[in-house]
Amino acid sequence: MDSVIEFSSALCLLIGSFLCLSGGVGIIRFPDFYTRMHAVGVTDTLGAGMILVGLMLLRPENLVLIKLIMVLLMTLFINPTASHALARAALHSDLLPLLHRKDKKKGAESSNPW
Amino acid sequence: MLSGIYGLLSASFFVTLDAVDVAFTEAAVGAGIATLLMLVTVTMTGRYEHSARHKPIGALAVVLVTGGLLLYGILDMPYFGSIDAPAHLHVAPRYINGSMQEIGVINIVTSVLASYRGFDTLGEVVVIFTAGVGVLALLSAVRRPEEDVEIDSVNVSMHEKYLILRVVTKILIPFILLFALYVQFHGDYGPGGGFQAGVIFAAAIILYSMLFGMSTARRVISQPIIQLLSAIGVLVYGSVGVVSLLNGGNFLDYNLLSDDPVAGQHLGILLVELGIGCTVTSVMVIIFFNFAGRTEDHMRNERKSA
Amino acid sequence: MFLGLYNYWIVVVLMMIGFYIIIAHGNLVKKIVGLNIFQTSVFIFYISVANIDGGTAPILAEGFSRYSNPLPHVLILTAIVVGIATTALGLALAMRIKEAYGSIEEEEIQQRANREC
Amino acid sequence: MLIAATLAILVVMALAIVRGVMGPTLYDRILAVNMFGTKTVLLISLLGFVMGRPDFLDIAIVYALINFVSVVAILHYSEYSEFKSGPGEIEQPRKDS
Repeated sequence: MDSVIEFSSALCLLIGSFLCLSGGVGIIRFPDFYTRMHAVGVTDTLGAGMILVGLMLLRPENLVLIKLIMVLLMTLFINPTASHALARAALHSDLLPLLHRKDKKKGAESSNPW
Repeated sequence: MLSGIYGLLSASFFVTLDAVDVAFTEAAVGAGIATLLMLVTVTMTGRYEHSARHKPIGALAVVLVTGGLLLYGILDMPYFGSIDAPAHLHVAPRYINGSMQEIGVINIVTSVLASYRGFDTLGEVVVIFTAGVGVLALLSAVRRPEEDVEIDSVNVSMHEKYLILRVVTKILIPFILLFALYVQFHGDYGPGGGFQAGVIFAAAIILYSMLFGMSTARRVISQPIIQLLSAIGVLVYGSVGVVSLLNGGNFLDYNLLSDDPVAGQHLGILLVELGIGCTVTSVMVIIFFNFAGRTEDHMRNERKSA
Repeated sequence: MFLGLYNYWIVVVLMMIGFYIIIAHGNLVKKIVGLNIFQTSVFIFYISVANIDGGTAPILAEGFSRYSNPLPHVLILTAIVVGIATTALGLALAMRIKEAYGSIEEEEIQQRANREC
Repeated sequence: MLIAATLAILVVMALAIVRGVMGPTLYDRILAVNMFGTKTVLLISLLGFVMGRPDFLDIAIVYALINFVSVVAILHYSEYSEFKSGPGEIEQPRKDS
């Protein structure tokens, strides 16, 4: 039983770090703000959740467990809200997504130096 | 010119160096409030600087020379993490060994802060209070009371803009306040205490006033009361000292507050932390309200003149 | 020899960055940012002095016998909060200067002050 | 496993800083700061477990909160005009990305 829990904790941590890493690659590689936002917004929440669940499975004492749950709830609440607010503010300030730009092909190709 | 990352980074740095309490404060203060104040100021003063640096070469020379001298001085310092460094040999072992018997508090930082070096901390609290007074003197403006209609119109426009943020914030704020109380009163057993709790309290109030408008917030949190509270915090701290004087001990000698010295210490630390929390919260709120109010007035005037 | 002292290297580099910003920039807000960086380098200095090999956070717990030095932690904890209070005061001054002179660049303020008197 | 996860988070934090410094528009920077904040929360909770003192979680909670407050603050104040277009060069968000 112990080894099952340990294994699942390690698995959660692994998935979480993989998601975070892919988010990190996303924020660098994607061509415009909204795609970057997508990469980060999606992976951040799930990755953070996975890592926190992985930590919970390590069976800490009660108070620590409660705090972990608090952190998890906060990330679940705050992350999507912040992403929403950010996207909304960007859209309202006339920052258009790549698709709506006239020079979209040029922009997509030349925007990314790497 | 925009970068709040710095505060975040230095806090995680402190965690790795075992300084939990410091990381806590830096997290709340350096990353939160400092960035916020910088933002408000930058909103008013403009984001870009226009003049080029005046004398880069001269400045660079001075900096390099000073840096070289400091590096030379560093060579005599004890190695990083060495146990027998002079800093660890004098009072620190006494604090670490004596904290449990003399004060009965697990968190040594709290016991040193509030009890062993209580007089220092009183001074710091007075400094914070003075800074609050200074900001009030510099930035507080006499403003006419806003009419209900105005507040309502601002409210409606903000409601559309921040609908989702508002809903989430309404859920979050009670938790933030609860957490601040936990930090305030759990300081004896874990990282925390009056300074941190005060900043978290203030952060909750600031969040509210940003999303629901300054005028609404001004109505919810009355300015005179906040100003009174900042003074009361200092007074609570000082009067704990005076009470121990009257009981025949030294200033801030908590042993005499109760029959049992350890219970007296507990009571003293609790009261003192409460005073610190009061002062820090209200000074931070005063600072933010005055900054934000000033900026809003400035913006309004510019819009009128334009 | 140098590796054992790397924490102080970081401190000095940070401190000099802050110092350079304070001297070389005319923008008052930037000067305050520089002061903040300078301040943080001092914080890091104290905290790294407090660190002990194999030590842990100074909260008594079972199973640990060696703790970091709590005294610098206390000093820096209060210094951070005092630091933000003084920073706020500095920024408030900068705002008043902007209102009075319409600028926060040192040279422009100087010019305007000269013109007025 | 804990240490591997910590290292991964550190790498991601470095990437976020790169985007924060490069970020052509203001919003890219805010995004990077936000991401950096959530990663710091994770880093602190992981570090607490790595070092065997999970008391540090309080700091992680504070971080989550403060991060939210600062993102809201940046968004709130970036709507004033002076914030975006100061004197001197004005950032053109549409040209580059």
